[in-house]
Amino acid sequence: MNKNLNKIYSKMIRIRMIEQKIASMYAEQEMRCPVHLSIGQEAVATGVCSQLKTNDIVLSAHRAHAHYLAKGGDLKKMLSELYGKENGCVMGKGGSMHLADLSAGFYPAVPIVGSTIPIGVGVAFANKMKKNSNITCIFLGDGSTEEGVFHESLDFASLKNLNILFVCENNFYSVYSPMNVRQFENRSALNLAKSHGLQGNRGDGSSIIEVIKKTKNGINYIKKNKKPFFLEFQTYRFIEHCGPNNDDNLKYRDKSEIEKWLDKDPIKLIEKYMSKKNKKFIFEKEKIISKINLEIKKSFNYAKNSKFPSSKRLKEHLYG
Amino acid sequence: MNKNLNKIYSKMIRIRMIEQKIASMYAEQEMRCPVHLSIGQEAVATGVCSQLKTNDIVLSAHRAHAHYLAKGGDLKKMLSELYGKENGCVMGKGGSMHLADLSAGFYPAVPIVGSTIPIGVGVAFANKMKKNSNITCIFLGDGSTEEGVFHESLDFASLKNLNILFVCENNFYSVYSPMNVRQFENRSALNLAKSHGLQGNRGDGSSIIEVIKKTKNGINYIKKNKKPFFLEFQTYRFIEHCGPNNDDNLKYRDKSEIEKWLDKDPIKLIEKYMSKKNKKFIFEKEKIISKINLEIKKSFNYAKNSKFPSSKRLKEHLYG
Amino acid sequence: MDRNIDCATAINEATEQCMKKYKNVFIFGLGVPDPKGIFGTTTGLQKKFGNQRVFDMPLAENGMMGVAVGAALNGFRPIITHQRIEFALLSMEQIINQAAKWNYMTAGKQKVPLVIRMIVGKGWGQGPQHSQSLESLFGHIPGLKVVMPFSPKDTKGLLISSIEDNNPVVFIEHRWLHSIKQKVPKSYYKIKIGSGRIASKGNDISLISYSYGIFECLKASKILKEKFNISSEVVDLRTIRPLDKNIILKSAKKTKRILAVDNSWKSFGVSAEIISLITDNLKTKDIKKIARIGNVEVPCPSTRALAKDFYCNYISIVNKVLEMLGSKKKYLKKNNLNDDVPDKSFKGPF
Amino acid sequence: MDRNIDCATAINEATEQCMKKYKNVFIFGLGVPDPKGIFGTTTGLQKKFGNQRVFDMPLAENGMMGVAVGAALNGFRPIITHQRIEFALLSMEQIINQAAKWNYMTAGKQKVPLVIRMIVGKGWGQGPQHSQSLESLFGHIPGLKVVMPFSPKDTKGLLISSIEDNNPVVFIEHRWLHSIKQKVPKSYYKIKIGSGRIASKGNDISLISYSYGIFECLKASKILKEKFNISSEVVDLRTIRPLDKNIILKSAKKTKRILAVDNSWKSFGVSAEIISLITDNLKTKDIKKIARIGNVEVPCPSTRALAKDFYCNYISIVNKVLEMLGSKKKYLKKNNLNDDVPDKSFKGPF
Ligand SMILES: Cc1ncc(C[n+]2csc(CCOP(=O)(O)OP(=O)(O)O)c2C)c(N)n1
Ligand SMILES: Cc1ncc(C[n+]2csc(CCOP(=O)(O)OP(=O)(O)O)c2C)c(N)n1
Ligand SMILES: [Mg+2]
Ligand SMILES: [Mg+2]
Repeated sequence: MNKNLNKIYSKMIRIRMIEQKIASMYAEQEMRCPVHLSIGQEAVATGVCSQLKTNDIVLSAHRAHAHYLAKGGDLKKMLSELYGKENGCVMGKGGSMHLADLSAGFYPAVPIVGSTIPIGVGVAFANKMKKNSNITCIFLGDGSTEEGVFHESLDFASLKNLNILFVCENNFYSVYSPMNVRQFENRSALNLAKSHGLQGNRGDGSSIIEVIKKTKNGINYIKKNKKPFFLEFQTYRFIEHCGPNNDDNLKYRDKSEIEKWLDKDPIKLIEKYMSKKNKKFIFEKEKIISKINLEIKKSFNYAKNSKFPSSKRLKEHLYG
Repeated sequence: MNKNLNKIYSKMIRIRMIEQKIASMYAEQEMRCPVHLSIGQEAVATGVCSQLKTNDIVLSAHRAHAHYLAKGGDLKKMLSELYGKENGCVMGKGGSMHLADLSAGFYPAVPIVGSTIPIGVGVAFANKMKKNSNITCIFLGDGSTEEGVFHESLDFASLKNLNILFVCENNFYSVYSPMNVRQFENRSALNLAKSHGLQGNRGDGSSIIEVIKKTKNGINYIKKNKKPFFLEFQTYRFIEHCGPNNDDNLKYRDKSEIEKWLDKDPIKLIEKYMSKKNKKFIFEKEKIISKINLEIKKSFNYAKNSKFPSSKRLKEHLYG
Repeated sequence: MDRNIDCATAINEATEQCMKKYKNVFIFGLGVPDPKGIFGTTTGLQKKFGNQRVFDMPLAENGMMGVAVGAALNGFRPIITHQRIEFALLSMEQIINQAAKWNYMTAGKQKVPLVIRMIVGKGWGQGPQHSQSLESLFGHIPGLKVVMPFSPKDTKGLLISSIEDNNPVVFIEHRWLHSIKQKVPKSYYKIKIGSGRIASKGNDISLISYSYGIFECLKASKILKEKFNISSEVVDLRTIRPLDKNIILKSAKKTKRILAVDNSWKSFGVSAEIISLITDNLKTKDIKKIARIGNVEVPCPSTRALAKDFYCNYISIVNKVLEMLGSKKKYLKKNNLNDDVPDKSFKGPF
Repeated sequence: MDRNIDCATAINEATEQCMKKYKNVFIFGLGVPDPKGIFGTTTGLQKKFGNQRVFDMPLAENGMMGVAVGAALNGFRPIITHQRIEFALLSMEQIINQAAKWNYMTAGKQKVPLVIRMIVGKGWGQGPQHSQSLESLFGHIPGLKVVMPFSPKDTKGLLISSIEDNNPVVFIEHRWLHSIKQKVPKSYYKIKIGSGRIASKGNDISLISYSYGIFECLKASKILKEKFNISSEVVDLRTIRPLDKNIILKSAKKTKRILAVDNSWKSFGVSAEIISLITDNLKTKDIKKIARIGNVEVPCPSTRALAKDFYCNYISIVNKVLEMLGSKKKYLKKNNLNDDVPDKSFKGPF
């Protein structure tokens, strides 16, 4: 368990460190694409993906970094993509909002909110027709549950009994818009999912332990019943919606709310937990971090030193 | 009560008789537009609209005849519209699928399934901004609850606490498609509405008494709480989806199912009820029917003798 | 072996042959397995291939389009149907942002082999929301292919090519062509997407069109010949994107007079693209006359009293040609109230 | 009184003035009242007019478009905003089938006074799904008006006209114009929808464009003059539907050489319509040269290494003009990696 947790921890802190590095390097103006960072939301991505196999497919949306990395997406290719380089996971054609690593089971993300939801359902439907029992895991934000296509997708998943794990990351905001200007009081994505015939559960997305447990149960349910399952995790993004900065100066979020969530920082929580469990954790952590630091440094170097795609690439890939 | 019921009955039987006349006249090939007849579903339209005032707005979809008539839409203008005449309620430009009578509070119907739902919500939203307490009543089919826009509309109605009565006429079919190829088992429009924050109720759409009672309660709820309400009535169309004929030869509906619903014919039910209550009903019925027959005859004559719009109308009304 | 079959049957046959050949083809849409089988185009398929590969769908055009994209990414070749092109407007986001761009935005890592069948309605009072011909909306989008055949033979061959294609193909059928008959080979054959054909040869003027427009052009062409001794060449584009540049230019060079006949409103329509393609490639001094013609720029009214004058048809084509050739003559035939059906056997309502 | 203000401020001011004048105008959309206020175009409005008339909305573009239509039918003049035109693809059904046709299909009984603001993205790696310029999809539809101003002054006057219009107006803004400044009257004034303007006079060739295209045309025009001694006339259409036929034909007759500059892909684009409008009305022998230019026909890639060559810009316009005028010269400037921002102050990410 310790070893396993160490692994999980190092995945989480790795995502955090990568995102922080992106944030700090962004000012250089060499990563010239919109980035939606996942700082604060690492536990959901890490916990959920820790329960998935390579053959299981993950889909995400505009805020895809954590999901990509947690599913095993290649870091160098991701950074090269952010730098717009030929070595990028999609050759620079997509940027941060279109990450993909098919060999890791991570399907292309897209920045139109809600649009990967039915596509993920289609992927799962294809799996069912192929008679395999792989899971399709679709990450989605609280905002996307407002789109009609969310409802259409859940309906079809229920109708066809598909092996889908829907994971709603409820971070309470859609860009700067809080819940109360978009959703009636007490609206619950989980309740909506239930009315679409899905079973589901909700939990604290800051606690990796809880995320793992509830994901495990969800996946067991799917395997046993051959039906979709819906998870809703509460979580919080620590920096601005899009971009590398803290924007709390804009005051669209209550100070007390922000502090509450910073106290529940998923990294802090797991570190506390592990320190209690394992006296040597503080030393192991050092090692983990310096290893990751090295990897990050190398990967940034790789990305920065990679070539831009040459002009001839512009017209390639229009048709398949 | 007797007098009131007589009135309700005559409205219902009038709709039935008009629809039957349309069906029989359709073979002449002078009403050249698709018609979606309401035969079998008259109780819902009549019962619901009997509880609405002229200032209350009704919206419908492709199967709009009964709603138009029940809300007080002009028969002559309706028939002229079906015949494509200048005197039609929208000058022949819309046909059966675009009936409208603004003076009766009946907004234009449209044949894209689901599309009047958000429009109705917008009408209600405008009423709220105008600070009047009129009701907006939106009729919709079971099929339309599958459209994403249905969900978006209910969400917004809840968010803004609008005075809307949603009336779902569940006739179990979308064209020829039964429930089980489109909706998972036990899917319930009412439950969906509830998860969108609405209160609601369901009932037997064959019983005008039940429709009236439940509509009354729904409207009281809306007025008291200033919130939307959702009604689901089970009902059945007796003839084909679109067109004047019986198509039971196609066998897409079980004979036993059809017979069950024919037994529950809303006209038969109310006639039985009234005969029991009122010994003289049989004579009154005669009178009612012959009066309606006369009106229908006159109205068809009017429509048939009306002129077609002249060519210059083609280019009119592009912009307002 | 050739038999006389109509377009609906040709579509049905192409689908069946592809489904036999490729286990990963499936077809779904509202009413696909119902007794009317999308105007006969899908009749019998469910019986042959089962309800896993031939099935109905919920009324959820946007979601189901996404499902088709997802299935295409994961090894299948879906065909999705819309009984009216207007219903597909609900799925524009998936079609334009996703399906059309997926191969490009993944730098070729994931293809989207997909056919989206859409039907253009006409006549019997279909009215403003059931009679649009919106091909130019799709034609504008790189990454899509847009096919609009006229004849049964082309319809079959092009549908097979569309199903075999590795890209999203918008396959647009015209309701009034479903019942048109022609000798069609029974065999499995393909017609190249992006290739037009000369539907009828001529010298004085080129009538360039597609889909149902060809029906009207051929009728006009005959009248021009017989009544006015004008020899017109009818070019059937068959595909809207990519356009067959060669065949257009060749005919334009030959006749030097071009009339582009739209199946929709001409503004921002296919006919505008045809004209521009010609002026992109030929010198203006080599073009004697160039024009386009389309439907009246209003929504299509329901009443046949107005709809009859809404459509561009063989009469308007003939008169436009006479005008272009500087003839003082006029073809005086009037549009008829009962021209709102494809043929006399049609008794409504759809 | 005229002040130097940018387009974003002009939009803000027009909205404010209309909301003051007409109690039935309201504005809503994702982020309308948020701290960034749709790139500054709505900043402060909620404070001035309250959250009943200025409000955010759920992520439900189709439903909210329907709500706007319904409110328009019932006495209001809604303005709905989309931060990217791509999001509006979710509401095509409401826009094309409903809003555009409602007045017609009710024979004039119900108008739909409605403004749909859409923003075209560009640069800083926006990529395939955040940078399309889809005006021609709306331009094709009778019943819609489509406005695409370039200058702050026009932007203000046209937005006021759009809000006062009794019809659905698609008002398309280009993200890179928001920060462009010009002297703009403080007063309430209107510019007629459907009227273009001459942005700069010239004799040798007409550059016809709209929206951000005018920025590139004016730059090209200056270079043509200064480096190549070519006098070009820049025609700013300002409105896409209806097009200002007179101004187009007048300029075309004068210069006899026309380059239509698209803001999107040229196939099935606005430039095709401009060309066809000209050939519809002028004899080919009166046109010496006619051509169009647009973006490369692929989705816009995210990386600036490729995006820089994706766009039609002043360099490609200059070279196209040289080619059209039969010049052997070339303008050799290369596209620059750092041209992916509207100006140096722009530091991402949107
Ligand atoms: C269809 C659509 N509408 C609007 C947007 C603009 N937008 C980009 S991200 C975003 C927020 C979505 O919120 P949520 O789903 O909760 O995800 P989060 O950003 O909180 O992770 C919005 C509205 C979009 N990309 N797509
Ligand atoms: C968006 C859309 N998709 C498909 C259709 C085709 N269509 C016309 S009526 C209809 C049935 C709708 O079923 P329901 O809402 O239950 O109404 P009913 O006909 O049963 O009264 C369908 C699918 C349509 N008109 N619009
Ligand atoms: Mg969120
Ligand atoms: Mg039904």
